[in-house]
Amino acid sequence: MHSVIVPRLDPAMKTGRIVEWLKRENEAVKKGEPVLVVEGEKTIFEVEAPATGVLRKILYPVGSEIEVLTVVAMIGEPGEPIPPDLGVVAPREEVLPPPLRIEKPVVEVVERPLEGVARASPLARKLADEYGIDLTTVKGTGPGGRIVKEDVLRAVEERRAAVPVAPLPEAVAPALKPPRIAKTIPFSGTRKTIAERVSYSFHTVVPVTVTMEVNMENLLDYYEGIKATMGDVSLTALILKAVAKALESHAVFNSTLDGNEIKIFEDINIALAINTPDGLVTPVIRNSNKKSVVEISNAIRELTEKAMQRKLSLQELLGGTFTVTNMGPYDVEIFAPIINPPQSAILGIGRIAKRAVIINDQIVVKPMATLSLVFDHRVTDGVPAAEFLREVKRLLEAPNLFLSNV
Amino acid sequence: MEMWRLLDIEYRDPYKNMAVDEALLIAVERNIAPNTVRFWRNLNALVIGRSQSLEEEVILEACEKHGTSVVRRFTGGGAVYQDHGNLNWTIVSRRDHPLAKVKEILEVFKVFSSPILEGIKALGIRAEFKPPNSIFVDDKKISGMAAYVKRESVLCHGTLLVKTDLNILTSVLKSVKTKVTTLQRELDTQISMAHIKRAIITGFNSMYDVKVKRVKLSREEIGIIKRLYKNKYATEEWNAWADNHPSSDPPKR
Amino acid sequence: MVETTREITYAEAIREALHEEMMKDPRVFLIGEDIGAYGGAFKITDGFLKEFGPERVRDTPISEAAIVGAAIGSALMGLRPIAEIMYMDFIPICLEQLANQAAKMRFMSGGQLRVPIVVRTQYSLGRAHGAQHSQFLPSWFLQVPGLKVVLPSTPYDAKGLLKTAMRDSNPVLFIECSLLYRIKGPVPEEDYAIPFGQADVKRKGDDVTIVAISRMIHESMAAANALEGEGLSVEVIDPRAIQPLDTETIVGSVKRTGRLVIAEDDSKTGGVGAEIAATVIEKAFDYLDAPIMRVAAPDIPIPFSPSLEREYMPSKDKIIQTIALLLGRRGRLA
Amino acid sequence: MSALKEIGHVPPSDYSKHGLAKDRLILMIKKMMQIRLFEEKVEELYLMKGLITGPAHLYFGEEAVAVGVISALDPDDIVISHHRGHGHALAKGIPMKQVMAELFGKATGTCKGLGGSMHVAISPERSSLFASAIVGSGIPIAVGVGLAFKYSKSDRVVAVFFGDGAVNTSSFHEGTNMAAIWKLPVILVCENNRYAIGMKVEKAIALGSIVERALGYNILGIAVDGNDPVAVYLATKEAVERARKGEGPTLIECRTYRQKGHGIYDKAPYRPKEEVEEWLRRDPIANFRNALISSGVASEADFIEIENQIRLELEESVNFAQDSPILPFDELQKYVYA
Repeated sequence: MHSVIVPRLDPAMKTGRIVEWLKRENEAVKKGEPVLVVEGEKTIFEVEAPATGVLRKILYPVGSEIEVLTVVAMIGEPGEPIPPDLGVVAPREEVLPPPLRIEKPVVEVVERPLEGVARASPLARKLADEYGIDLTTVKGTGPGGRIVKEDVLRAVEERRAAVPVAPLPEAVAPALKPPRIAKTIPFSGTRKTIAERVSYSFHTVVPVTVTMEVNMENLLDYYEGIKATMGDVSLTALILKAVAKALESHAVFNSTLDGNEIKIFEDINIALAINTPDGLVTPVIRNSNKKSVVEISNAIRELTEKAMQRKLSLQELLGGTFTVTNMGPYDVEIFAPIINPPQSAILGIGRIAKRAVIINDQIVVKPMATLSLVFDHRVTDGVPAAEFLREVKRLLEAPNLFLSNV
Repeated sequence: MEMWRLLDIEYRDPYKNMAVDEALLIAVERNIAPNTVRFWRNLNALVIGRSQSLEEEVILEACEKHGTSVVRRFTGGGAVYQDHGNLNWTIVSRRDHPLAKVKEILEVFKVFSSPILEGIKALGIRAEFKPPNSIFVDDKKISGMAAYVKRESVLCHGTLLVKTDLNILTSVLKSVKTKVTTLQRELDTQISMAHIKRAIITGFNSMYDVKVKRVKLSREEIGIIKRLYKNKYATEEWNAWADNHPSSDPPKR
Repeated sequence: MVETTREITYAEAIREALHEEMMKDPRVFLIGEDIGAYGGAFKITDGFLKEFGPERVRDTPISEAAIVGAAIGSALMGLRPIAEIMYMDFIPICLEQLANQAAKMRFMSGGQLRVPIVVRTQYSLGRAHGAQHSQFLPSWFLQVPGLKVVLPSTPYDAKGLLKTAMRDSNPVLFIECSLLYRIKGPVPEEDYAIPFGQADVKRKGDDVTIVAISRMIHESMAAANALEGEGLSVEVIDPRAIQPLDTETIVGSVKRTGRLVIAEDDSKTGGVGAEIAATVIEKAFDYLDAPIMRVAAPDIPIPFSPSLEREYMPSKDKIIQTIALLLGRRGRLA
Repeated sequence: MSALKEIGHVPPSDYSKHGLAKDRLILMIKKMMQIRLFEEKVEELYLMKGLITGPAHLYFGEEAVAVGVISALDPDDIVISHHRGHGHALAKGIPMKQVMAELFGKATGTCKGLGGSMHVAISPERSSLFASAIVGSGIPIAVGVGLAFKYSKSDRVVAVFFGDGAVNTSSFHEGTNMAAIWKLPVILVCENNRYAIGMKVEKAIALGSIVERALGYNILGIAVDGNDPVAVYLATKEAVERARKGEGPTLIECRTYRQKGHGIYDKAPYRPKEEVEEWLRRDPIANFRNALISSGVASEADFIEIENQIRLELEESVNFAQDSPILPFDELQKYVYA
């Protein structure tokens, strides 16, 4: 067995850095053939094999600083045992394998088999992507059955409309009347151009999400308080009340886009998303802003029961002007719910959890929740949305502001 | 009188320029090329040492801004900025040549830079070799060099600041360790590259008693250059390997 | 767009543009075959000789190469020549001067030279002129950077674009369509110019975009009107110049409609439409709701027989069929 | 007026008779030597140093034509050159540095490195208007220049250079005819160097000589010893006078010889050795130098002095060209349109 050592090429040289192994372990080497490259004082030089044989062992990986005259590798016969008394041995992986050479990517055209994969226009694919629609489930009505824009949008609407409905009793049919319109804003001028700009096709909702953190401490205190005095009211009811109040001063979120007009509803009918075995339903609590927390709370309880028993009437399902969905019970923090057409916005409430927050430079732990408002960008913009959320936040953080009369 | 080859070959592509240098060393090592002197320039490049880390040495944003390409050379040492105002010189010799028979390897710098030093002096500048591997004018560096020693041959290449844009130089390098100057500055007159080359070549005659003759690259050499360029110098992973895989082999040629 | 009700023909619009600039700018002169004594093959310059004299209305022998060459030379010396090549079919005879000389002079002189010439020519497709007097060859010049290529489709555009051409400092190939010479349209009395590289949306629409070149604008408008009855709203865009080409307007429109049809009088293979289609795919792929379709002439020389020629020509009906195909509504459209 | 005439070698004794003063003659030989040494340097840079690439058509042996013609023009008279244009450029006074830098493709060249050898003579500020690399195409353009002069009642003239190959192009026929019918101040200078690449002139034209083409356009044709700068000068002078008087174009056939190949790499094996030797004996520069010495205008010493000056200028031009920058690629777009 012969050892390969790093020679001293000049008196000044104390150490050398291994920059490259020219041979791999068990690769044959000839006497005098360069085995490794070492960077010394200012110079780089190759260290030659002292004998012919195979490189049995590499003792130091690339990058190691080696004192001159140190043994860095062993050369011997194939399979010749390596003396155990060798110093620190770098694990093989550190030496091998060599870095992969980066090659120019070869462009290869892959013929997409038509069966299984839907034939769709580029636009349809893009939309399906955005709405999370599985194109294989969509029926194409374009030439040769190609899936086009309309097909995807139809699929989106169908998914929204899928709610279980109890048969409509003849009697209530006439009583069923749509929410009254307070005023209508012509959907034109800048409003319309904004709409056209922000939407690929201004016949579809352009959902935009804004979120805001709320400190629920005061609300929870208040909640405990009224529970003690008037029994079981739901926290959701409190939140719903706050939202209804906020909607009074931010009416544009209580609206619908109808052709070339944005209709602002006078009634504030908040729909509450309730999860049932058959999926999500959104029964409506009419005039939520005019109802007391207790009334709202009772309404919620009643609607929830009906929903679970599939007893909701069409009347209870229609006429919503704004939707609130509370995913807190499912431990969801932040989420972007889908707007419930023809409404223009939906508010998602996340789980109330203790989080470290900074209040006047102090890190304190508070029960926090995140509000997510998803609104139709064709109808309004981010700033009004933020203002609306801030109002909801203000009310929730100071419940006495809106809960004076319970 | 002994004849060496003079190569006055430079490419716009700095990676190709570097490939040529290593190819010369390989060719001389294989004894298929004579001892060679080469002059060349890079348009706008930052040349870093064999095992230097881009992160540590280079301000990449500045490089982007100035369109500076970063090239890893196969010899050691520090990073140098090069534009058309910097003349690179390369000397490759068999080790059995009397000039290359040095007791200590570091002497190659002194020996191989002596013609350059002579040339600079001939232009009327008081310059001196400063161990281990620089030429200085007073306290300012004007030329730095690095070397690669093979079994049969040795290569020494260096820079010579003629009229380099020192602003870019300082902006792309994280640290400029020594004060630098340029021939332009010292002479304070316009000076053509051709003129400087002539001066250095005269230096060869006087110092080595060697004549240089313009000879083209051989077909084998061009083959080596192409291979090195494609497989090594033009590859992302060679130029960035010290950052990518600090403790693994650099790519093989 | 137009603040007058005065209506004149396409030919009169061109004549007016030439006349007004010649009155205004003494450097402007006309050079070409039969533009003087004969009054122009299409009578556009009728009477100019009497009014401006032989120096400014220069009748030439049949020497297309020398006509364009002479125009170039005089332009280099600061004049502003308007050269007329009677039929676009004759352009190949002076192609050397146009493509090798005029278009490249500025570049290969390192910006020392400018070549302010206008080469007016026209194509006579649809007039039973046969294979050598009917060709429309605009796409050739998409491969000649340094040249500007303009093709007006209305009297208003013809006058406004020709004014710009005559004031431009670069060689401009101004391609007229002889079938359009007689069509009338509103043209303001006062001086105006239409900048190059600004497409004109001739008709707004939401469902399909048609980009039409020269004569095909009129076929496309007719098709759009017919389709309106079918409840389809079609947008019609006239690029007006193909070099420089206003891709922004075209791409913007396709992004709204998701569908593009290109209508052109030249042969389909390698035609102007091919270039426009490629550009749209590059810039608006994700907005395409259907393949891009071209309504163009077939890849055969132009037949003489009038009825064969009519079949050869792209038309309103072919556009309608194509759009029907595009929407998978074969047969259900007019 | 359709006519043909011939101007042969002019004996030195007649120089003064033709009003050729010493300094003008010195200037002429200087220009000729400048062109010769320049072309020698270019050849070296191409073949030995490989520093320049791309086609280069050298002017060896034709120096008397460029210099003879241009010294008969006023500085503001226009010259139109072609692909073999180094000589025209230098004769018209474009600085050697710029010409050399253009061959190197540098931003400091006449065309910023966008033209190259075949367009190096483009420098409008020195009335060297254009150089076409398409044989014959300069002629119609010259017609346009003449037309512009007539149009603006200017008495300037334009001289367009072209080779014996060009007289068979449509550009020549269309252009010459147009210049003739409109009597434009155009001087058609045919540099008959006997070869269109490899095509011998006798094989390329049906007439006995190129000058006879003049008859067909009813213009004056002058055949002249193209290796004698004074002969060429006299012919051009006459053509210029006619042009300024509004008598229209003149076709001057300068009978000269391309001492080297068509392009720099062409060894021209297709030419009979005797022919080459014969013409080398008639080398325009050697002969003109002797003429000037014999007529006591200049001495050997003067020529050595002149040559040294030129060699210095050459050295500087090469250094200048080598050190000059190349135009950044992303700037090219701005040279496409005005």
